[in-house]
Amino acid sequence: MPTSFFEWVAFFVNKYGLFFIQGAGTTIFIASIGTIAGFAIGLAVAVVRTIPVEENDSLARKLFYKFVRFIFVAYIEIFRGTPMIVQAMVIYYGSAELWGLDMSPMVAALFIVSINTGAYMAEIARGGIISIDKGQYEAAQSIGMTHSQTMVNIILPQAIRNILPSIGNEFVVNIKDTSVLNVISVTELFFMSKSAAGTYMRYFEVFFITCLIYFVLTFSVTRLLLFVERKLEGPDSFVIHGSQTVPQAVIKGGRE
Amino acid sequence: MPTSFFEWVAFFVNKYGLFFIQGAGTTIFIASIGTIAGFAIGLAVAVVRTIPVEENDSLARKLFYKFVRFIFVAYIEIFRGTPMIVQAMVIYYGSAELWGLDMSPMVAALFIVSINTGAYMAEIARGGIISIDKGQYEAAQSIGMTHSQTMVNIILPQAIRNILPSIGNEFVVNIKDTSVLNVISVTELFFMSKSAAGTYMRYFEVFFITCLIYFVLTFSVTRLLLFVERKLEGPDSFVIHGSQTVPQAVIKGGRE
Amino acid sequence: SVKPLSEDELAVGLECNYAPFNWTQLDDSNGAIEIKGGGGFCGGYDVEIAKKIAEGLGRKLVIVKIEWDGLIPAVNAEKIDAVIAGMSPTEERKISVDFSDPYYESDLVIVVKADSEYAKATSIQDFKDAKITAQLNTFHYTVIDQIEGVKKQTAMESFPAMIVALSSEKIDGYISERPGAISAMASNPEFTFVSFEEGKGFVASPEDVAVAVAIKKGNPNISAINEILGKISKEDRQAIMDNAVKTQPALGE
Amino acid sequence: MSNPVLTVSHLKKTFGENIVLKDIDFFANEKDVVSIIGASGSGKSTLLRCINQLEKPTSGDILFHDKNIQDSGFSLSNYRAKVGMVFQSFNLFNNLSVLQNCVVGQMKVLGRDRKEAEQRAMDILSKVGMDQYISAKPRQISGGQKQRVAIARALAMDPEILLFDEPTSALDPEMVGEVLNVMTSLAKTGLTMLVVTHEMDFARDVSNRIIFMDAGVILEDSTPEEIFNHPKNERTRMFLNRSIRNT
Amino acid sequence: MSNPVLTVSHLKKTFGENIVLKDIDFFANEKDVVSIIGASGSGKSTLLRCINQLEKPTSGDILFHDKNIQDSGFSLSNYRAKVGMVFQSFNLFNNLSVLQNCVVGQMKVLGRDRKEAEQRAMDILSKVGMDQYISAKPRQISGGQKQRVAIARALAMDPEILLFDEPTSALDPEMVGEVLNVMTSLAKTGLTMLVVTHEMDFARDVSNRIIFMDAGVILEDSTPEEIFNHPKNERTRMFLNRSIRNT
Ligand SMILES: Nc1ncnc2c1ncn2[C@@H]1O[C@H](COP(=O)(O)OP(=O)(O)OP(=O)(O)O)[C@@H](O)[C@H]1O
Ligand SMILES: Nc1ncnc2c1ncn2[C@@H]1O[C@H](COP(=O)(O)OP(=O)(O)OP(=O)(O)O)[C@@H](O)[C@H]1O
Ligand SMILES: [Mg+2]
Ligand SMILES: [Mg+2]
Repeated sequence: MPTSFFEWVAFFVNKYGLFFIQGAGTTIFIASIGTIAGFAIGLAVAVVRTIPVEENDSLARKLFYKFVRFIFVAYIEIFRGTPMIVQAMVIYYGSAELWGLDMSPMVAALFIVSINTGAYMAEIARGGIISIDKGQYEAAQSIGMTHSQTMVNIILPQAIRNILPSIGNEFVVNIKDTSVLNVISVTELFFMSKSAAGTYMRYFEVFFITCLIYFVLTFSVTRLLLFVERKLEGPDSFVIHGSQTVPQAVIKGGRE
Repeated sequence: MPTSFFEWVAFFVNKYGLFFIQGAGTTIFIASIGTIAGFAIGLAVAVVRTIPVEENDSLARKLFYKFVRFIFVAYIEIFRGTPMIVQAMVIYYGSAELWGLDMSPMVAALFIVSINTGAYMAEIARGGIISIDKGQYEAAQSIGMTHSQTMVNIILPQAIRNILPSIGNEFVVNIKDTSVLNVISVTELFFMSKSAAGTYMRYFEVFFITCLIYFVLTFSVTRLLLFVERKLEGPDSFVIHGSQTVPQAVIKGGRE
Repeated sequence: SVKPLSEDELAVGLECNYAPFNWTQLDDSNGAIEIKGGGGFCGGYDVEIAKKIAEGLGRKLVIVKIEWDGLIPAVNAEKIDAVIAGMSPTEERKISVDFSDPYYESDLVIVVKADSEYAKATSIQDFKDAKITAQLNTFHYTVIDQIEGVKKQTAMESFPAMIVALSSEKIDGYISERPGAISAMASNPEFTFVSFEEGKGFVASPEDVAVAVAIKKGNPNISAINEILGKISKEDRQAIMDNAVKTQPALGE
Repeated sequence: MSNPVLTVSHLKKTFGENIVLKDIDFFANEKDVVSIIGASGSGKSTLLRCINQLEKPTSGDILFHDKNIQDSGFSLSNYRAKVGMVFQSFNLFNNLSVLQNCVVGQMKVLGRDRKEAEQRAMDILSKVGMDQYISAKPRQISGGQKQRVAIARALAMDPEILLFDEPTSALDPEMVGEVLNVMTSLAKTGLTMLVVTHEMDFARDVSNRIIFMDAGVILEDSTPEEIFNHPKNERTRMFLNRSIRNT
Repeated sequence: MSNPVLTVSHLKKTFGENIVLKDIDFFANEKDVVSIIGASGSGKSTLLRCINQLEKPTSGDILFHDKNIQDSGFSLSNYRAKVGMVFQSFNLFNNLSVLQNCVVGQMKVLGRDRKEAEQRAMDILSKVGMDQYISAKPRQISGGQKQRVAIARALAMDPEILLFDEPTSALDPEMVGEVLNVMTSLAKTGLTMLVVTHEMDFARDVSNRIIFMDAGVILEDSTPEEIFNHPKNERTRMFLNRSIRNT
């Protein structure tokens, strides 16, 4: 049996290495799909929630929007406000017990993580939208764009850049939150570690490995998002087209 | 013994009501302190990280800032990148085992939640800062404000409003994340529920109550933050002072 | 280097949610002890044993409520003196902590729904094709392999989780020790459990079915604890367990 | 040609208790070029914003070809596509290049295909001298360049009416000349224009009507000759006197 | 009074490969009022931004009272407190009221106490006719009102030099007159001013020197009479001709 910390680490890597990698695979799969789907849900919810209701809209329309907004607020509050472990159990076991629905754990997991992330993303996206100068919205309206056209073409592209750091947070949280899914028997990284740790009652060594894997996962994700952030900021220079003073010139402009 | 779902619920409320409230108290206490302290840490980190390094700064100064930024990035990546349960165990048990530090569980809990939240908040705050028009920063610089004066007086007041929805997310997450602190023997709401559930082997009924409490907590927090958001947006009207055309008039202006 | 634990107190760590070994209740009835830092009183078989050990060592018993995964780190960090939490002294665990002699031995049963076909089973082999699981990090999970052709499910975090899985019929049964099964039945009348005669049940090494006190490696109190445990006869133990099963909150009132 | 393109009647706009527009009545016929002049804060921008429904009027009606634009059946999107607006603060789309700024509305709102839209955008951008900068982002161009792109963006939509809020404020005098030429030639094509301006020369030489606003009311609405030579109102006289002294 | 307050030598600024300022040399003496004129995009704003170090020059020196402001020992904060700037896009602090916009710098940078700072701010705000609006937020005031607040904010710092980027572009002619009066009287108190402007009358009547910029270079730097009557350069002549024709 190993005696020192690092001997233990080596021991676990040897014995459980494959499982760790398998678990990490599941984790990153669920987290990625969940974050992307949640992001889409969040944007959609935020876009709908920001539809302006005008005074001269018909009563039916007003009531309809009121209702839709209420539904969305309820969705956000309920899915943010309750622990994911409970959501997982209610959706997975509850649906089986009540309607005899036989979801596979993985499908349930993807569904739960997406819908849960969506609730957080909806608020993040709202923050992003209110951070954009009102003039941008007005200018788009003034050329006749509808609310959704304005959002998709003008507001969201700018908002997304501002909220990327928060989206990174969500992704990282998802990588770690998948751990509660073992309650519906999804076997991801944290569950693997717990099995290994619990069997030998060596928490620090196993979690050292787990943390390293988590860290590598989240770090890569962060760097990736930082890269996206730079991309969204756009290039530093532009090309001057067919300048008349300097014919054929391809001059670049830059920014600080 | 109760037989139906709601009888069970009533039974648990009667029997464990006080403990649920006690647990909820601990939860909201840790989450509040943790969020506020984490918010302060996050703002501070983001402010320092955005200090511009000028080309004509001395080499020592440049290196120093490079170093500080590295430290902060490492802090963010490590504390976001590893599970809080592991952080809790390492900080509480590890510090006792290695340096004989005898923290009380509550002190450790507050420390861990704050420092962990700080890592997320740092990114959220960064998103808030980049969402503010560069002209605001330049205008403050142009009247001679230092970086920190600019941040404190001009940029952050505007950024904070934009990131309030994300801060709400963090608060809500903290309310739920305190549950991992059971591992260092902090008895909060979730652990209380587990005891009740484990003692009677009833899961759904107990967690139904827990969810309700969580929901009430997070819902109140959300509403509170929404109120703050409205406050930060400022009043809709302003007072016209000593108008010459309408002497003594106190006229209000509004906005859409 | 660690600040020595108080010589007057015996700090014992457990979860207080694993009836009938340990549970949480509201008052000190039936000999329950107040949990350190508030949160109710902890009673159960483990607590009765802990009381006897504390008494024998001449110390005051302090109950510290800690999540399962924190128990061993806590004893190693000397935040507590001992773990008395229905923990089995497996070979693997012995690498990290020392265990006392066992203070209880039980047999393994399978909890099923009362109206299921498996309720009439007599041998573990009758569970062919059944979806069976057990708690994570217990030997219960490993013995499932002894059933031929079983559909072994992923291990689960906690007993309540398994109970939910069982009542929604995502699983057909889960492995438990007899006392736990009694508790589960008490509050879930639609459940029953199947026990097995000699030779038809699970084969398990004695240390797996036993539970023992865990203490930090090299702790000299081990012999004193063993001596105290040795004085509790098999009959006494059964009496204490019977009492615990009877007085646990799920059966109370 | 008998009915006005745009009719504003009894328009009132208050922010809180601050009455910014008091009781505005006016109309614009086809091919009208109406200059709106008046002191800073007199409500000129607010009036344009009300016409384009970016502010909801507190009361009063706005008719476009005799249809009330505030009726619930009225399609604001179609209306706005026909009523262009150049903002005092430009409000270029920050995420789009100069060319895309002028293309996106044509494609999304008018349904033009990319090629057609880019062709039209290029035409107009070269008219305002910005064809070299088509790939620049708004933050990379100067104030005057932004203003020209803002004008081009509005023109690219081929609107029926154009609302200009100080379209030449950031331009150098040379450029002012060119932009005014563009506007004058637009006027000839039948475009109706409402132009908030501080350029008294433009008001006098290009527009066929001038509206003088003061503190939320229209004090005069008349031909340039009339206003410059025989202002009815004392306040108008004062304003013009000082304006002419300074210009 | 022998040495210039501000000296710019061999200043060059490129964005990527786009050379915006080529080789700028000029100085400003105490009490100088220098107008900077030139076409849109010629680099006027960029020059002011370099002087205030909001853009780092690619090369070249800027001396303030003979001290190089780009030296590592030089305190930019002190320098900027002495060099006021009015931006083309105003950049009022959106989170502060009109009064606070003019107070915050005085308190934080100059260390004045609130009472003194508010007194000073009120003085200046009433000079530009904005004393009624002190509790309004920037989003609640009109373009011209914003511009006046921006000017007041800069003046409240009691700077030695003021850099104005089109300080009257959003003002009505009446207001232009008043703001120019304020500036003229400031000039008399010994304030040095660099004013980017499209108001040829201001350039001619108020300033004692005019700099004409074109495509990143200074084509002329001379007295108003000289430039308006005997422009050395063909380009200058063209620009002024067209300007005067249009104004
Ligand atoms: N951040 C930037 N990135 C790239 N190019 C820029 C940037 N800022 C300015 N430029 C370019 O530099 C040139 C000069 O800009 P500047 O703002 O100095 O012009 P200006 O003389 O102030 O014009 P205007 O009178 O229109 O305000 C412009 O062609 C512009 O495209
Ligand atoms: N959103 C708002 N909230 C409160 N008051 C406002 C708002 N917008 C405008 N006002 C007030 O309404 C008045 C008229 O503003 P408006 O922008 O229409 O003036 P303007 O005639 O365009 O002036 P300028 O020539 O300076 O642009 C101003 O006094 C302003 O303070
Ligand atoms: Mg205006
Ligand atoms: Mg400029």
